[in-house]
Amino acid sequence: MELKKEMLRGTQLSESDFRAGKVITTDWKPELHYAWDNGVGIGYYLAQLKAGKITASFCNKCNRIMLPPRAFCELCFKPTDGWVDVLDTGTINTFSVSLVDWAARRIKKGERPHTPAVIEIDGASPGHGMLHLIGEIDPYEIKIGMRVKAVWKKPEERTGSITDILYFKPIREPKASRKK
Amino acid sequence: MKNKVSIAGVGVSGFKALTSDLSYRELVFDAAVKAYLDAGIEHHEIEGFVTTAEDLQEGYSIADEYTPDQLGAVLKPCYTVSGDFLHSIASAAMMIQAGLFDIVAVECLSKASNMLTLPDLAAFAMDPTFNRPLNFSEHVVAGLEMSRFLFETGNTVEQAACVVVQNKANALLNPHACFGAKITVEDVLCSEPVSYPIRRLNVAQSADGAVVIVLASEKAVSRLSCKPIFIKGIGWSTDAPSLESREWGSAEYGYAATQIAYKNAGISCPAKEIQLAEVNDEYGYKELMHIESLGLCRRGESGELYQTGFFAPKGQLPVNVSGGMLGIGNLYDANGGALLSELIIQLRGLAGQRQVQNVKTGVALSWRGVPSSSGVCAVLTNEG
Amino acid sequence: MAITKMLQKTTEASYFKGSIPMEYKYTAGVAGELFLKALRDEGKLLAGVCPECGFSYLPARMFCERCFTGIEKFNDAGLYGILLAYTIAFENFKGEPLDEPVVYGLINIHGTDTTLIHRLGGKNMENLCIGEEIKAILTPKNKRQGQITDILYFEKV
Amino acid sequence: MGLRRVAIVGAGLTKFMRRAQETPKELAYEAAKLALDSCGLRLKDIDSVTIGTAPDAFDGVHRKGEFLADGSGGFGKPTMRHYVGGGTGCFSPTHGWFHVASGMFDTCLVVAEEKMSCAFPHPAGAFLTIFDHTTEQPLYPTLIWIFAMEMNRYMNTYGIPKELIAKVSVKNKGNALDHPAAQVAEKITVEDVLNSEVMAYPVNRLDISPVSDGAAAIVLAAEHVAERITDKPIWIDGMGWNLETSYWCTRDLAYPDYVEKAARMAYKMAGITEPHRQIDIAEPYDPFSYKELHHMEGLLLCGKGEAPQLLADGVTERTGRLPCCPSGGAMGVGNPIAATGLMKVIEIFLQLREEAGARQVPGKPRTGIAQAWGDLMQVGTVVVMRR
Repeated sequence: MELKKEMLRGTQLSESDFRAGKVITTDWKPELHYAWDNGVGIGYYLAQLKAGKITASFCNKCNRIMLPPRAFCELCFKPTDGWVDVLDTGTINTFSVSLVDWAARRIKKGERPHTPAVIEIDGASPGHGMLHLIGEIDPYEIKIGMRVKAVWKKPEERTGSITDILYFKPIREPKASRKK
Repeated sequence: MKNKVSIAGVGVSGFKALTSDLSYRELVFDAAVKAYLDAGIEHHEIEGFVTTAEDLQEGYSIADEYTPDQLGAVLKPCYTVSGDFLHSIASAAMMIQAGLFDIVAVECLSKASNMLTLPDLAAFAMDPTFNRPLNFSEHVVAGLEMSRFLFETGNTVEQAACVVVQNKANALLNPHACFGAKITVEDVLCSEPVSYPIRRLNVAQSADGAVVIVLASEKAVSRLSCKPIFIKGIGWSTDAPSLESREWGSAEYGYAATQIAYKNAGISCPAKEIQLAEVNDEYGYKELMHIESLGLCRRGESGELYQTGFFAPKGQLPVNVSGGMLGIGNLYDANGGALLSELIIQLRGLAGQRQVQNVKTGVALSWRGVPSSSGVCAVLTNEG
Repeated sequence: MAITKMLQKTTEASYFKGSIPMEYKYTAGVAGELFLKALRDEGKLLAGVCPECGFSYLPARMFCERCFTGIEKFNDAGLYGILLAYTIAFENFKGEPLDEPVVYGLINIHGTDTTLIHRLGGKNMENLCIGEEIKAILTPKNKRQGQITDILYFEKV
Repeated sequence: MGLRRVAIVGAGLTKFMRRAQETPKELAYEAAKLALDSCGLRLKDIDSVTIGTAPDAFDGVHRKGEFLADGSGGFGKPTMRHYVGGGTGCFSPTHGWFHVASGMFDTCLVVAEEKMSCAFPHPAGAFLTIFDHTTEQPLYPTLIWIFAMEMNRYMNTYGIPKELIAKVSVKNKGNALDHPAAQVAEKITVEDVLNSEVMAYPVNRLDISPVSDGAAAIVLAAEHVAERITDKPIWIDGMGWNLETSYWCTRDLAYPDYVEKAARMAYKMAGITEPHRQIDIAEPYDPFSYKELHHMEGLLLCGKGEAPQLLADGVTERTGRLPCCPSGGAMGVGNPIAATGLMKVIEIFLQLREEAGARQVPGKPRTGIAQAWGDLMQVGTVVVMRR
């Protein structure tokens, strides 16, 4: 049996009728609030961020240095073997220049576009990166492979959050000195 | 059931009112490591994974994203059932019966302590047009149901209070339970009113914990070192989800789920063939309702039998020796995990002080809490 | 525990707070719209009867959940019914104590097969009995908003 | 595989719309009812129900599976909800298959629904909370970011120009002109896509599927039952699904390894050894334009980085050697998440039965696949179907 247009149901409402209240609607704003236990791995990560350090965990079976740090290695399925401070520099794996915010609102005229990036952190295993923002550069100058360094909040303003790093800014350094 | 499915391993982490020292990932990892050890397998031997989650309970828009790592399920076939843990068990069992996999791990988690607005969340499960504008709580729905159930069956408020007393006492002997207490029927009946006839002590308090269970096919279990428990039958059902068209005087979902499970298990006279039951008792009266759904007594007789000690740990048919949700805590969709793990421990004869003697067949009946009308019934046996 | 770096001091345990910041606007649906409009404009409670099995739904529905037949006929079920159960709530839906307890009833409108949860109020509230005849009291016509709260409460007849 | 073979015997859809008057329950009912009608069954003929639906944060009801149960035909029946984020729709037939292949039930009604418009003012807000609550949400990420970054990585790794990717939108929105449920069917050009406003570089507005309300449903039956219902059963011969780590920043964003693993699982079950030769028609998931190409590669329909050229050469047009998204896909028909995946399954079902009308691909296709993707760039779900 072919599905023909006249067989398919569904009543499309016009946006203007809807917004003008011509259709009966009921509003609700749920209060959905949480306090998630950080536990061991993320708890240590945040405490170290507050101290101005990016800390990873390592597994002596697969030899990965993992970011964010974790209490167990998800691949070897065993406890991780220790913490290791990594650098606050890294390489842009990928990025975007976003003209909309999280609620799909367009940014205002003259406002700087959001510039999120996946940054592979120096000292962590290859590919172990984090989501953060890029700053101190024209958004349209950002390139994949660009070297960046964290810009931190002042120590007294840090709260133990990923936002203790304000953003990452480009650095210029000779390629040879790149730390693996 | 065709293609016998067995339980090869079980791991429990918790249950506690708070688990502030562990993230949700770490809590599940602990249960998983224990379960895999119990089954005598390594994580990479597991072919499929089923997790149990509801987004807003966990605090994510897509809770499924955050399930694989702590089970060793990275880059493996893994999916979520948004149901009770026993729904997940049923789903996993079907995969094994169909011959798709031989070893499957099934997970559930409660971090209820991390959800700061649980009453709001329950309200958010109700119909937005016809229920929510009246601002009633989940306890109002339970209060109406309890009131109707008692009216139709002749069971009493005192009998429902006996359930609370017994389950909290049972929990004192269960190292996994944290709401054990020595209280009296008067304590229950004099506790603060919540939604008449429901009082504070009638309501299970929330708790945290994780359960991981390893299921195996007949073929796989024969090469594992564990002593398997067999799933004899499993059934699930949903009554009308809306508050307007469901049955209020009995747990219809329980009857329907039980019928399927008993049919699969070949059980025709449950009170004679079953030696132990674990049922959802988020409210004291729910245990009576569920006992009747399971056919462990005639409709309307559960309360009186309860008072005679029939369902006590040393009675003829012990129910909720674990302490149930009233004693262990309300683990939400992980409740089925608490019920099932108790059955497994009892059927293995490893329940220590609270061990029920000569248990061969046990049954669990879970329910998804207000305002749901879904339940799952699982029949387990230790006879191969 | 299956990990080797357990926290050792209560002061090491920490949490991170967050919210899911969503808002919603729900349509009442095809049948819900008819029901709420009849309530608002005509002061009627509309039931929908399944043409196949005869089950009568109130509030009216677009389909019968029992036999999956579309419902197109709706009838005025009147404002009277019986009380199947009641409860006295001491907390609101947020779990906060109420200044005055609110009584909710499980109500079967005559001629229908369903149960409506609504508030009970008005006279003779002290001697409520299951099985009693009750009646819907509506908000004044000019104040109705096309919501289920256009029924103010149910009271004893 | 399986105690018995399982066939799809009926299918139904609602229209896909930006804003439906119907409640989520009513949408589910309309699709499920049409699916039953299409194969002449009644609800009493159905033994079990499985519901596929993505975030509760869209429809705005906690425990959405419970809420949808009556509209999905679940009253008094064994009813369960399965969930793998955006990948749900193409996992739905698999979950239904468990019910029937296990011997537990002879029939299963599979229903997928999404009503994104309940979220107001905009459902995009729900995507903030798909990110890690502690390590990512404080940065206020959005869904478009992650797509844009993945697309950027994909283009950069293989040197793919944006024009080649934009053609996916042109093809799919064009294909959708013949689809009865279509929400955003249009005849457009590559220039239209490139000139549409930039949302998040390199993603333009016309690279994105719309916000949609809609539902889809199929009926599954065991072999001995299917043969009584229809003389054109479409068999579910292979299925695969695979979930990656939730640490998404650790992944290779240029290639969907999880889709490949899901595909290999499905191909193995269906006895497919050379997918690019043995598969006649495909519905890869296309919530964003580049995703269709990304997924073609993950499905092993071509080599890594080669999909854009196949598209440019017309291979994936309806008249091409390997038609991809002949329905019009999420880009053209619309994207009520879980319902989209099942819509794709239904498209393959209709194509294999030669009932796709104006959309029918030539050459009597015998083997087709549908694929969806979801969670945090993380899960692949694949179904192989044969006539």
